[in-house]
Amino acid sequence: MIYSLCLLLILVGLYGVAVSRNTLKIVIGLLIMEHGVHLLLILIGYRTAGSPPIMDPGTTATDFSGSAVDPLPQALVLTSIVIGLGVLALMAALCVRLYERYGTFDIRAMTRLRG
Amino acid sequence: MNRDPSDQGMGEIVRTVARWLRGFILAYGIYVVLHGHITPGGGFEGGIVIACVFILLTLAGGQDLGLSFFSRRAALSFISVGGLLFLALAWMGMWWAGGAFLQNFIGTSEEARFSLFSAGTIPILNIGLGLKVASSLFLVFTVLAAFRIDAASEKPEEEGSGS
Amino acid sequence: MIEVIAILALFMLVGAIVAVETSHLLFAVISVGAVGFLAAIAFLLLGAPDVAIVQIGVEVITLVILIRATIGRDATSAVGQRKLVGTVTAVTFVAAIGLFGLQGLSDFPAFGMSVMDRIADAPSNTYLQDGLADTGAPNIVTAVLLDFRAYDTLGEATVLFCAVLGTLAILRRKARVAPSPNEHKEDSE
Amino acid sequence: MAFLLPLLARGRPVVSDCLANGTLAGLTIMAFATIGVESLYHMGAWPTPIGIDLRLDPLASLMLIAVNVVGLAAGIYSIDYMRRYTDKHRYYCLFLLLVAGMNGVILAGDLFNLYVLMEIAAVASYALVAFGCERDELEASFKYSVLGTLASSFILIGVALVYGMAGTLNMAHIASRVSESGMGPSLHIAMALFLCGFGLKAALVPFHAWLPDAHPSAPAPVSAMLSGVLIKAIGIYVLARLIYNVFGAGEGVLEVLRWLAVISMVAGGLLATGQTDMKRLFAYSSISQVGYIVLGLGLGTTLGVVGALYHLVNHSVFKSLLFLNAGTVEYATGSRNLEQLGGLNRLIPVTGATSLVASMSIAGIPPFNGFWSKLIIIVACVQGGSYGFAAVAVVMSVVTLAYQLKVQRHAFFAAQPPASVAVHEEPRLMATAMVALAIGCMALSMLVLAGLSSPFLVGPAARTLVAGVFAS
Repeated sequence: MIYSLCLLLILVGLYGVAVSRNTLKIVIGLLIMEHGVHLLLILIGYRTAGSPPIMDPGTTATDFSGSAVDPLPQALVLTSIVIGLGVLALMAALCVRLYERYGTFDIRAMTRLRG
Repeated sequence: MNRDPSDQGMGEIVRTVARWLRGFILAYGIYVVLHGHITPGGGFEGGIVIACVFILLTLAGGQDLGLSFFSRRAALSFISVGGLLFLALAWMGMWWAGGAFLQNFIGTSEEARFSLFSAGTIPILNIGLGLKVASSLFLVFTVLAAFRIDAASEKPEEEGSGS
Repeated sequence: MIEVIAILALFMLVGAIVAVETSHLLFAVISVGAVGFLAAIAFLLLGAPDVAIVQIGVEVITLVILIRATIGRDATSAVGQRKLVGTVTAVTFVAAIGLFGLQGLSDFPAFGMSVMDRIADAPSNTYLQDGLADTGAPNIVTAVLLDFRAYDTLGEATVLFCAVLGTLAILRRKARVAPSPNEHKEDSE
Repeated sequence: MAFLLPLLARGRPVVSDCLANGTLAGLTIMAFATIGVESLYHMGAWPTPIGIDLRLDPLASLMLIAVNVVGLAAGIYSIDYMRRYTDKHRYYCLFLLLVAGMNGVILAGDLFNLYVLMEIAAVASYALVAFGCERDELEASFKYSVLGTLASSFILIGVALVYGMAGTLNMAHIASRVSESGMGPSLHIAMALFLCGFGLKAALVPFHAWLPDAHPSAPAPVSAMLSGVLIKAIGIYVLARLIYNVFGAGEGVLEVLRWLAVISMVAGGLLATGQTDMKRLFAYSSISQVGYIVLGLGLGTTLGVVGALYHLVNHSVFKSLLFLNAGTVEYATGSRNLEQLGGLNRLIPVTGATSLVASMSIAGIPPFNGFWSKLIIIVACVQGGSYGFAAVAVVMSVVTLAYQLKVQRHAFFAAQPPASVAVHEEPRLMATAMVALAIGCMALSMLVLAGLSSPFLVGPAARTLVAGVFAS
């Protein structure tokens, strides 16, 4: 089933977050998870032999609503992609700043906080 | 300002090509924003394309070239302008047109369908969104890219208090 | 159709595994870029051109930001021998979640059976049916984004604004006003 | 229309203290104006399943008041406190976005909208934790943002599954869909994902790792916001809404909640006793107190929910007060290590007095509000027949008393060690904010006079939850 491939993608991202010892690779793991979720949403919105939800001047509303794929998940994914980009920018800034402080991306070097 | 060599941008060829391309990509970005309600595209898409133009210029020609077209201060004010345009329309729907917050209050006429000026507030919202997305992304990029270069110098930060 | 998507998803999976497993940061960044572009192709095939455009654009910017952040720093490699125990624990943990998730998906509707086909009063039906008449926008995704659910978009623009402000705040040169003698613990004698 | 005002908090041209605090004060007045109003607002004038709804009911007004009062106090406090940092206008911008995000989450009537607004609050808080740009702060913020993003991803997967099953995102519609068709495996997975995601945001024990780092690292007014209201507004509140009003409280979910609560209570409390850093101690104590709130919610009875909500409001007041106290101590002496402090009662009397009030409240000493809310929760436990949980709650209350006494003794009462020399008076505005919160504490204790089983405001809010799923 196609959804399980999405699930696997998400799990690979989760695994990456869990085992990585490098701040940038943790960010990459989160990115992979995000891709998985977006793909899942778009797959949920698909209908067999569907067309993009953009009307041509010729078609009638009834024909169109019988054949187009679901527009709502697409809107959600658009929103979510841009949110993801914002979070990514923030985390990249954190990584860069941490690098400046510690001289490395390795989280094993960053152990000021414990407990 | 003392720059490290990698910030001089790339070779002459890349720089020239980038200069040729910038007009086309910019025009494409603006087209995508303006036709967002008719064809695939919209504020997000076009905004990202426009941001890419300036990022391309920055990568190809170095910080100075990129920032000479679009300074950080300008980017910050564009972010605000875009956001405020969105909010202003939202409030207008409520107070001026007497409807609800975010109501699409400009009429949508039957005959104007599929033309540029149809769909009420949607194109205007798209423009606001495009401005905001483009300038935010460019700003984030330049700040991130410039951080390493300026970290050593003690020059005070270009203050963008116009937020 | 489902086969094509499955193949794309498999490629994405391979890219993701490479990205997670490689010890070279630049490879990792490039592989995650590949995953993103494959996702964009999948979106295009699945009837979502809007999302595909955004995905490509965002992917370009992501790559530029990440490469800009990696190159020229560190030796771009994330070495260091991993502890076997840690890896095994993580794999077991993730696999357990996966099995649990697969079980849960058992009553999920089959691929291609969209919400509109199953539920008559789903809002998506209304969007498709009346979207053009109500908003005047033939691109229903835009209509949903900027009219039916414009509040979401407002919120999303705010998140972006927030992230920009946060980035500016984190990367500002001096965080504190000239420290007074008792500012830091180590200064307080 | 009052409930639209949270959007104003996007106030961009925030360059002065006045503007920011004016906005916060306006928001607070708006929040009080919502008492007793119950309405549904359709964004863009689209009818319910098509557009996005804002939902205002007694529970939402209760939360709005808590968020905005604490926000106002923290805002006033920041005027003096944030002098030490650069870029104050950006701080205020982010602070207002944080408050706006939380208000939005409280009013959201749509699942995806809730996710978006939660991200506003979360992104603002990641940035605020790192605001000082020191090593600790950056590291804490990175940890927090990784776990926070993970939580958001879980929640988004949950939203996707719910959408796939129910075909709608409106909470009331999902509720009616779910009650028609029952909970299938997919919805159980979605529920588990929500539990993980919002549990991470609320710092319940298996998911608490970020909190003791993030909360102490932030500037004091931000810690007060994070610990006082953020974990509740985007964690517990949403969880309560989803469990009670959307999915219908099943016995299984409640059982899980109760166990999570007890683990949080015990682990948080025991870890708190071992701390010497004042803010870190308070952070662990937050985990423990969140345990109480969730225990009350997990009981599923009206009395339990009343106790939980009452404790939630109490906790947001006294915990933010404690964090502001810790901030003042740090401001005055430059240290928050309990072993280096002492005798502060004579030097900063207002802080000493207000922190005494807060400590006694949190420890559950009779006349104060913490006592009443804990009492209600414990009585509800006994009524529900779970004597074990009641016993644990009583024991943990004693542990709370122990570590709060430790703070009082070391910081405020003991003879002053020679180490801390340069002690400043607390500035007047900081003192004002703290006194206001202390008065809030006292006022909340008075609420019980209105009837133990359904105190003012809290009663209607609890009924909103116990009434079951939304009628659409």
